Amino acid sequence: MIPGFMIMGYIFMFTALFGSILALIQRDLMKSVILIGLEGLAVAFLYQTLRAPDVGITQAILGAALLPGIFAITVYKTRREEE
Amino acid sequence: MNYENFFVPALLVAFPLISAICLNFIHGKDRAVKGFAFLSIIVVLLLPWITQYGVYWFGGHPTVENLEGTNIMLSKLNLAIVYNFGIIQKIFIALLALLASAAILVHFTERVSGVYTAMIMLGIASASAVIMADDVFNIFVFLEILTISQAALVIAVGSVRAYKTAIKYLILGGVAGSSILLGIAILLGRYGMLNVSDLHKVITVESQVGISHALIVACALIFIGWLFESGMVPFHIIKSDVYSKARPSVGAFMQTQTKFVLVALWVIILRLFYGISTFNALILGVSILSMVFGVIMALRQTEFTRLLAYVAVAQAGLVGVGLGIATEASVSASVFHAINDALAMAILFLSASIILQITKTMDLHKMGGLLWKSGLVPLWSMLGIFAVSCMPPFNTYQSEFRIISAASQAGYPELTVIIILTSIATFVALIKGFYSIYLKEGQDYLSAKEMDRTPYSDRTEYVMLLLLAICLAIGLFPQNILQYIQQFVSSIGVI
Amino acid sequence: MYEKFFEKIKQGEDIAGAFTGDYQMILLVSLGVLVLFRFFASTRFAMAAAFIALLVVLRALPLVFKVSKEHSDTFDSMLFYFALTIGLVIILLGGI
Amino acid sequence: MSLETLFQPMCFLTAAALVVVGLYAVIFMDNLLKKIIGVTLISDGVNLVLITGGFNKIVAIISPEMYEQGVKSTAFETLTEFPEFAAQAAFPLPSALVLTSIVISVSIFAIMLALAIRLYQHYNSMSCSVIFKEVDE
Repeated sequence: MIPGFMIMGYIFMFTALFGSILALIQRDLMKSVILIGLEGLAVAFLYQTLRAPDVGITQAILGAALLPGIFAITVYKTRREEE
Repeated sequence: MNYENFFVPALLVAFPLISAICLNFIHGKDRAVKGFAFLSIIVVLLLPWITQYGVYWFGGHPTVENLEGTNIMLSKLNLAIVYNFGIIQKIFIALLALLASAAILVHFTERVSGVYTAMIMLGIASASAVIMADDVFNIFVFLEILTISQAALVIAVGSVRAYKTAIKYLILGGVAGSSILLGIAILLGRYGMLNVSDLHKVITVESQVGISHALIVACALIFIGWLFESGMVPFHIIKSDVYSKARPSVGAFMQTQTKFVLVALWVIILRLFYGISTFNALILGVSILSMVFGVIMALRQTEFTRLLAYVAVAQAGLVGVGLGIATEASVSASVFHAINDALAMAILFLSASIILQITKTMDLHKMGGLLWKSGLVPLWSMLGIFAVSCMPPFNTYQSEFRIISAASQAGYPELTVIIILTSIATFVALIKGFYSIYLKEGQDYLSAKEMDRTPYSDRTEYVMLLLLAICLAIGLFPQNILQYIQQFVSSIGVI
Repeated sequence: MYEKFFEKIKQGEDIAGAFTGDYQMILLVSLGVLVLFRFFASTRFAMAAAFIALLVVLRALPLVFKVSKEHSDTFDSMLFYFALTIGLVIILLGGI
Repeated sequence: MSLETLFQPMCFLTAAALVVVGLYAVIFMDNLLKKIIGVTLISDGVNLVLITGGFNKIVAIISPEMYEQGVKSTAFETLTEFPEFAAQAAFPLPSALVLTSIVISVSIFAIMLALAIRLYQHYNSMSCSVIFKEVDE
């Protein structure tokens, strides 16, 4: 019987990978910033399933909230569409 | 309080970090910044000389003995971060502090920027941590901080070209830093430890059976990080760009950092990966390429700081040649050359700083005729050119002569030809720059009569004189430093 | 070859530096081939190979302008050489 | 091979894929923001490699059987629940390393993005082919 946290882990891996690929193929930069936040969050939960909860919390704050925030400010200050 | 054990090596890293944080906070209050900067310069200059030699264990955890009933391979295991502080480290850190204080003092005039001084302090702290640390992850952390501080010093210039250089440097630095971290992750996953001495013992035991593929991949990844930090061949363009876009006095400081980090990081990767057969040949090839390309590009430049930057890159390549030959004589000669050449290049960068103050430009086509306008500076910079291109009474002659003789003894007679031609080409490039700045005639600003009133900083000239005196002293009595370097090289134990 | 240099003189470029750089390139290529073949093959073969390399280089003169064209500050070329190096280093060290 | 034993290799594969995608973005994407996103992906992937290496005692400082013996030796007799805990616990060193490296990388990205805004204000474009075009000023 496969433990539940491993199923969650597979889902998070899938989310991280496809979030990153989708973020790179977006033309709209705001969408790609949101997808980067999704990827950071998925990696944070993946840290949690890999028995490193402290790193998970830090990654959730820095990688999933602060970093997309700075990216969003950058997109807001520059242009939104990729030329 | 126990004063005997107060000046530990960790203070050499901790003090500049603390002072950088304080300077950041008091940015804007000019007099406070000035006083604090002056104080921290004095302390930073003094600290290497009063720190005790020896090994420093963070947290007071020295080593643990073999645990009963477990299968730990080592008889002794370091538990925390370890710093080594010997005579070579003392020389390196003292020179770094000297050039950093020169970089601060040259711009110590009306308004002193707190953040700018803080970044130079950060540079001292990170470079001295890389020089002393015996722990792979600590080195990664401080290499990243070094990248940030160098980029910040480039940003401080404030032009769009500087921003472009800085963002290129940061992106490449981020990728190269990640490459180092991936190499560390592979080492950690395979051996479960981070201390270089412990890893050295384990890898020595393991390599009697055979070199594993994981070790080779880790070597390749950390080697790429070494290439970036030392400005070897694919990164010589961005490294010279960074030197030339920063202020010339900061350029003098940054090339010193690069040369010392090159040597320190090389010692660590050699201790880890000496078993791989093509490792030394790879370092030798990369160094020859960066030496030759650096000097060729120096010949083609029309901007004086860029010319000096490419010469600095080429001299770093010369240091790498000695390290790649990897005999005891060649390695000690090239560690000696790293020290000498950092001093000699600093003279030229500081003269560029004076020229920038006078003419406000660095383009060689727009300069000329400064010979009788700038006091005795042409004489000092001519002596500096002699020092960089390895002329006899100076210190670089001693070290380059030793590199050449070590190369021919080690069975690379072809290398000697390339090294000699490189130093000739360096001389040609620098004389070309000297001619364009001081001797060429017919520029508009000479007739405008503004030149007579343009002041330049006396302090820079004094620092140049001090550096020249050190160069001459080392050149006349090379054995005084070389004996310590030979002890250091034989203490590495794998050459 | 003389004409190529003459064109560059007309464009106002510095020629003394270019000559020195060219000698450097010739020496680098021929001596580099010499060292490589001396270590991986016999000495006699190495001398022949170095001679051939010298001839090839002399036909392709002037090399300096090509080299300095590759050393541009554009980000693309930097990243290209970076990617090239990652591959080459792993191959040369004998992994994979 | 069940999904359970494949979990750790799959994590390694995800990390490798993140690094490869990031490298692709850094080398081939034209937009400056996408290049920076590529650097974040690379650093995420490398951190994931470190954490995954610490999971499940793949870190081989001690062989597992000898570890069990050591844990069951007389030194740990009083700690009754300790062997069970030690058999499940992750290696703690990578967590400490990753914390540091996350903080450093976020600070680097903040500087990069600030520079990107400045460059956009000057060139009015985020495209690398416009910004890094070689022009003699």
